[in-house]
Amino acid sequence: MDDLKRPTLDSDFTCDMAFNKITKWAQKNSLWLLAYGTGCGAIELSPTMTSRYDWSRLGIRGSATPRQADLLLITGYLSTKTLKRVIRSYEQMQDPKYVIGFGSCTINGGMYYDSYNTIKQLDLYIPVDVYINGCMPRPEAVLSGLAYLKDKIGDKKADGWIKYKQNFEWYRENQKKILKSFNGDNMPDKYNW
Amino acid sequence: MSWVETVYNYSYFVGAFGLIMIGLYAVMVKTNLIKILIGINLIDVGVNIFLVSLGYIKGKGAPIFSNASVTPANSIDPIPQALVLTAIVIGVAVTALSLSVIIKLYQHYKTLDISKIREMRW
Amino acid sequence: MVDYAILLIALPLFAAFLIPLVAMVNKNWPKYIPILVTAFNSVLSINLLLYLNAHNGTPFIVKIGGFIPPFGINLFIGYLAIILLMLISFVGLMISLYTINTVKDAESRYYMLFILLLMGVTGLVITGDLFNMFVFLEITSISAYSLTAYKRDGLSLEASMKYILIGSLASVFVLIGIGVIYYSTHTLNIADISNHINTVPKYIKMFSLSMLLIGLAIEAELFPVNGWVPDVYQASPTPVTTIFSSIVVKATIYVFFRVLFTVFRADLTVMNFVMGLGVITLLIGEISALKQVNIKRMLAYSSIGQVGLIVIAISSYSSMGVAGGIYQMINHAIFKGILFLGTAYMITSVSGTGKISDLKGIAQKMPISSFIVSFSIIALLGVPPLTGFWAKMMILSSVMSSGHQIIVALILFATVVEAVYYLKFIAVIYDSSEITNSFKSTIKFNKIVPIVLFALTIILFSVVPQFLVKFQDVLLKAANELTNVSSYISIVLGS
Amino acid sequence: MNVLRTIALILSLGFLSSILFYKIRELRNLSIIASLSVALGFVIKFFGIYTGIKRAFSYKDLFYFKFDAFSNFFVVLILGVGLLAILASWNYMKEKKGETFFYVFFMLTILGMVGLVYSRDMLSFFIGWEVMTMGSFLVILQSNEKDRFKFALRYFIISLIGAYSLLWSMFIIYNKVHSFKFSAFNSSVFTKGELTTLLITISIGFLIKAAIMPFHTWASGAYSRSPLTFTAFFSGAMSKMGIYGLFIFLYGSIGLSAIYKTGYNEFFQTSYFQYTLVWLGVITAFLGTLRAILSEDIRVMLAYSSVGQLGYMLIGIGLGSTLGLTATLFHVVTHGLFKTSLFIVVAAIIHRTGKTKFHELGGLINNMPIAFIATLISIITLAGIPPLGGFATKWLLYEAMIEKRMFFATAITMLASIGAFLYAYRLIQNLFLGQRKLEHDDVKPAPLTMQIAMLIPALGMVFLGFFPNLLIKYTNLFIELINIDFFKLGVKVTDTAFTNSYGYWNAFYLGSAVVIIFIVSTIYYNLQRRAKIYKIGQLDIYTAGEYVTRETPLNYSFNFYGFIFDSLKPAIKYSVTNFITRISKEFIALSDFVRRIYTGNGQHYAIFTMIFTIITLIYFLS
Amino acid sequence: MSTDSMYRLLVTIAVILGSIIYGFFINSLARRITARVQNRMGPPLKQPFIDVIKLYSKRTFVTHGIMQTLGPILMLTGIISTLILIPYGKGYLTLYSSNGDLITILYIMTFGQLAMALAVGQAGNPYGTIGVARGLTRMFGYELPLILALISLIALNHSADVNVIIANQHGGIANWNAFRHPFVGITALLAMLGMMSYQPFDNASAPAEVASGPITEFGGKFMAIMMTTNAMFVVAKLALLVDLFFGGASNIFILALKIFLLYLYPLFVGLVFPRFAMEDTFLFFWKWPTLIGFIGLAIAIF
Repeated sequence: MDDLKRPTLDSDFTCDMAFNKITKWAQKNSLWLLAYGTGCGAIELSPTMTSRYDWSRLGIRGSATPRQADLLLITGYLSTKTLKRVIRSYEQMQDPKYVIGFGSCTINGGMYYDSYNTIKQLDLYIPVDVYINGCMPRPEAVLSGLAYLKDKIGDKKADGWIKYKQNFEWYRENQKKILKSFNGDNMPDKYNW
Repeated sequence: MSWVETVYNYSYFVGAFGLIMIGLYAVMVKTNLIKILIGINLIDVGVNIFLVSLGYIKGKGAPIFSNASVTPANSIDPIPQALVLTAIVIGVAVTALSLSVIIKLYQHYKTLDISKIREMRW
Repeated sequence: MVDYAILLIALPLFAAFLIPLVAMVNKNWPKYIPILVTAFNSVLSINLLLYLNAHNGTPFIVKIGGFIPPFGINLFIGYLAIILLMLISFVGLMISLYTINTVKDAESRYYMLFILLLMGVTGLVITGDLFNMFVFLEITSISAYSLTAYKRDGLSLEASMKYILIGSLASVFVLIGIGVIYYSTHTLNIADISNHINTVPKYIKMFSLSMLLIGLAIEAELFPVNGWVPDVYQASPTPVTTIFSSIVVKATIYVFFRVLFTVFRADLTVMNFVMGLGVITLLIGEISALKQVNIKRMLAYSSIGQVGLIVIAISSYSSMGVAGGIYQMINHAIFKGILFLGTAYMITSVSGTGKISDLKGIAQKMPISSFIVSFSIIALLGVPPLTGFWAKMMILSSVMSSGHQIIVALILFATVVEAVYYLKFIAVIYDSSEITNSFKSTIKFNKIVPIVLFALTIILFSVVPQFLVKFQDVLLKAANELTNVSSYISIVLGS
Repeated sequence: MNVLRTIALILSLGFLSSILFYKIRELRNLSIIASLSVALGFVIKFFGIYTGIKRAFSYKDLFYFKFDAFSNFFVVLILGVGLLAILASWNYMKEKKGETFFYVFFMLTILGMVGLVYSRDMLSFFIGWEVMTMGSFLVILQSNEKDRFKFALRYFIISLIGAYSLLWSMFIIYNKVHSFKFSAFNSSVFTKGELTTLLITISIGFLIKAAIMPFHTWASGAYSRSPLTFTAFFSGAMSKMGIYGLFIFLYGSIGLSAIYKTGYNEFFQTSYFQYTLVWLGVITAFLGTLRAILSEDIRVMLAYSSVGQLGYMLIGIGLGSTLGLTATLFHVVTHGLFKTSLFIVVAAIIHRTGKTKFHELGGLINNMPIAFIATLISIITLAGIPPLGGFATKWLLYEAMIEKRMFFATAITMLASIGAFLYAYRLIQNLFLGQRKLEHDDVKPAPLTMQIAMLIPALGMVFLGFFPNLLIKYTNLFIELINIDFFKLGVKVTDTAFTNSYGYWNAFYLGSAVVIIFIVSTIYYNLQRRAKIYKIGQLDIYTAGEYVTRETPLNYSFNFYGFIFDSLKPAIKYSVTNFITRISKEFIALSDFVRRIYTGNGQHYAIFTMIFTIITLIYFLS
Repeated sequence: MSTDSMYRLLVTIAVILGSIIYGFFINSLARRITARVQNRMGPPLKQPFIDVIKLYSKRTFVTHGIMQTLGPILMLTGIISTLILIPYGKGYLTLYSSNGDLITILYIMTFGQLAMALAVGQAGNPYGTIGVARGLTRMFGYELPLILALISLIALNHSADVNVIIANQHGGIANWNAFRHPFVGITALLAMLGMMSYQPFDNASAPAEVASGPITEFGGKFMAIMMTTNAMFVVAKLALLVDLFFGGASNIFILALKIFLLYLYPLFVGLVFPRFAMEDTFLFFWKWPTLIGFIGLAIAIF
């Protein structure tokens, strides 16, 4: 845990201010989230997108494929089996990408702290930008989490994707520890591409 | 009365065609090969009689010129008789040949029934 | 004068009866006598051709025994007779070459009958006397009966029996016909008969015509009466079948039309009847050949079809049509020669039972003969540059000009049917899967040489256009001889 | 020097060299290519020039040959496509069994066709026709496909029927006019009934060769079972002989006037005969395209697409107006180009991979880039998309049909051309794009000669797309020889703009506009500099998080347009081919019945003779 | 370059940019309307612009090969060349429509679609290919009624030139083509449903079935180009339909209004109908619309 390097401002990130301001504004207001309900919290997403809470007001829209998505929601506990799919989808997403973890299960395993097949601490395997607590947060909580993420993007703090790229070996090693048959399921060692 | 007269005049022709008809009946109906062969011979004989009777003129003798009394005027036409000679020879040859074939057929097919001997058909 | 023409008949006769003596001296000498005889005949006929050209193409007659024509037997030799003579002797030479070691235990009797058959056919072609024609017909038939039965196995005996049964009926009809004609015109010389034929009362003339027509139709393999043809062709040894289909049929068709045109001065009603017969023979022959399994039987049916075509051509009664018919006769003789000899050679080498399926993929082992066989098939179908096409063009244009458009359509339809089963045959030969039964490749030169020579004649006829055009007016002269009755009479009775 | 004689000499030299040098492959191929290209150069040099050279050649007033723009148009097509096909088959046939025969029979077919096209009398026309059919039949026979005999036989029999219906019509003419010369024909001598039978038999003969709908059953078998480089020639040039024949017999020697004079009552001044031709063409175009969309084997699909394209040409001829004929000629050239290049591409693929089905191939774009480019240009022309030449034919054809007020036919033809776009896309998608199979990784690109043979037509198509008016110059040369005086040329061609009463279209302008816009959009595309472009592997695709390997089947290519098949299933089962197979079965049964007459019993034969005697006696004595 | 052609070029560029903006505007309006129908607020009007800028600002772009990069560019080319052939009003607004008649427009539309299809093919994603196959089958379906409608228009106006067709519709609403020839109008409207690839017939890019269909593999910059071209294509198609059936427009604003009103029609149909299965889509277009089309054509001819 200790040799985790602080995310330094990678060269991609520095760009001339004027243009940066507009892209920041655009990235903030149009978040396309990968329609991939990993855990029990996915049920909360439907009320947030339908008429009462309607996240499309905030410019958020679901997207079918990781290629078009910016945001990956880990809703609730994450079993090791789903971790394989999550890693693949996360690595297939294009670069300024963010991850939100729902509920306590992503923080410390939650009520499944001692179960053999769930991930105790999500942060070891993929970088998480925002945590939303609540054993499955209500739509209001989800919206507030999303708003918080938008502010983080606004002032350039949501840099999980840079941390992942710079400490890639570390993450990969953790993943290999938990996923015994890594190459057995022919998961590529290097970054997905 | 006239047709009786014609029959009398051409009695030989009627006889010859009668023989031919009988021969044809045998060939058409009988299934036994030997009987068919006999039918063919009957037809041959009928034709030969018809040929000979062609040259016959009523009341004239055979054209043998050795004795003086015979002149070409009062003798019948000898040429059909010459034709009949060859026809008879041919008839004999064909009958002999077909008999030998029939014997061989019998040895091979063990039957003389013509409707049984049809290995090659369609 | 050209009295040596009688040698054409005399020498084969003499050689035929010499063979038993020669056999006593040395057992395997008789094999070479047919070759000598046919070679002599072809030289003689070429000589006659030169003589004829020297006399600018007018036919001549040969008086036998010095009797002036209406009384004695005379031979009538013109372009048509010479074409048929050369055909007989050339194809006869090829077949006798082929038979040297085909019929294994061939006693001398086989060669004697072989020469008798050839002599009978030669006589048929050149005789000018009606009864003499009957005698030659009988000689051919009797030697044909015995040659068919030569193999002495079940099939050949059965075929020979059927042939004898129908053949004797045929001779009966011919004999009655000749008798009635003699009774009404008191003469047997063809030219003399046709001179007096108008005096004969209509019923008797018609009766004798129908009698002769039926008798000769049996010999000329026209439809209702050619039941014996497929069996005889299938069962008799191959050289004999080739003689039947290439030579004997041509001579009998010639006799059939000589009797109709010259003796009875046939008018249009007779010709239409004969054309109808020809069309039916063509259709039945081609259609029933479609489903045959045995090669020789298939070729037999195809020969019946071709006979039908020749009969249609000649009975179209225009000079182009008759010339086309004669040209088709020559073509058909050559093509059937190749086909029969070629396929027999293949079957013997595969020692198969004569089924088409036995020859599957034979082209890989016997490329030359299978190439020549397929070349002759393509020529037979009438693919343009080759001879079959020109003959068919002549026939079709004459039949069309005589107004029978439907018959032209039927002929074309029959050719398509012919193309179907012949190309299926080629497909079997060139099948790429390897041969099923055992194959011993015995290159026998005496088998390949005749086929190659036949193939060369096809190429000769098709590729050399000058030769074709000069050849065309020879054909037209021959056609004229057949149809022009008055010139026939003037030549025979005039001198 | 007589132009015709020299061309005949050159070509027969080529033919002889294909026989004599059969042992040395290079020498033989080079000599054939040399003879074809020299002959082609000759024809192009004297294309329109009529002065100063002896052009006619006749032999024994039986065969007449003439050298003029009318036949040169098609000879250039034949020799050009033939040259490309032989160039492509240099490698394609290299180690195949029966290679020597292939070249001999190929040259035989070319000789037959050139003779056929230059002939001015029916006899030599028919001889050329038969030699062509026989040559192509032998080529199919010697290819080493599995079941080639069945299809070669079906092809030969049906084209034989066509040839004989031609022969029959020739005799009808010969009977009345007593000469085989084309020019000797005048339609006044014939009765109305005869003229109708004449028209029917002639059009049957040529429609069979052009594989139009009711007679197309041989097309898919013959095209797919013969060696593919020969099929390029087969469908590129040989099927046009049917169209050429219709030109000569309907508009050349017999002349359009004949159809008019027969007093057919017209419907909007087009006679019923022309209506049947047009509607035959439309149905063939539509059903041919439909069959192409639903077929699974590449060669069969291309075969049915040729059948469809020939339908378009027939429509042009059926219209009879000058614009219609120009459209047909234009389509003859464009179809010759793109079909040759497509067949050579498919030949290259089969040569390299050995597979002929769509679902066995995929992702060959990296292995065969040039083949991909050639296919791309060909399918754009096939579908008639504007920047390239294909659109010119479509536009001319529709204008011609609208000008003749055949609106229903135009609608269905347009639908057929959209269908062409469907199977064109499937061709390029299933062969070049999508996932590449494991065993195709080391597939080498197409051999050099084949690549050249693909690219030349591709360049031709692009050139035609921008400057179609050059080809119009040659088609006008062609049409003025047919001297249809009462139909003015429908379309006014000013440099590259086509305008007529109904519409207009400017080829060069549109092409240049597309190019400019292309440049602009590339600039727009490169606006954003800072992103890093990753070129990722084939397997890195969205598969809902699953890890896939090379073995997992990821190509959607089997039953590509399954939807159309399911929805049209009730209508599809009535196809002409099983109708024809049923007829042939009945015929075989008939032959089985007929041969039963020979019962094998001697007595029956004797009874037959007796019946025959009775019949003859009744006939003669009555 | 004479001044006249310079003006025409400037106007063309203006129209192209205008069509992008107006396309996005209509798109966002549509999303708001669908939202309001579903009793929710819906995204802000400027959402499409935000999306495009965000897509453009992506850091990494993933491509499977030359064809995938070339595809969007060619698609842009195809759409723009369709755009310039359609008249948007009088004078310079007719852009370059003097160089291609109705048949040319009909055929050049497929150029863009072919380019996109090739790019999807190169991407190698089975979902993409299935989407393209469905799109092409649907196109094969709706082309028949569309062609029948266009051909009957050509028959009625004796010319395939769009400007001439517009000219023939001057005067009141009564002699707009949609109302003067009702059958032709109905066929065109039914065929339009297929063209717009909206709800009842959006089975090409059905989100649940084939994971957004053809554009599955397209992210970042390619997605941006896809959206702009989509917007332009919607405007172009609607403009063409307005010109042909609803009397064209003298000035640009009336055209914009007519386009928007016409755009509402498939939108509302989309909101009401669920998605058709593929076979039903294909047969739907070949049953009733074709029948009415044939009747319209028959009336047009006789």
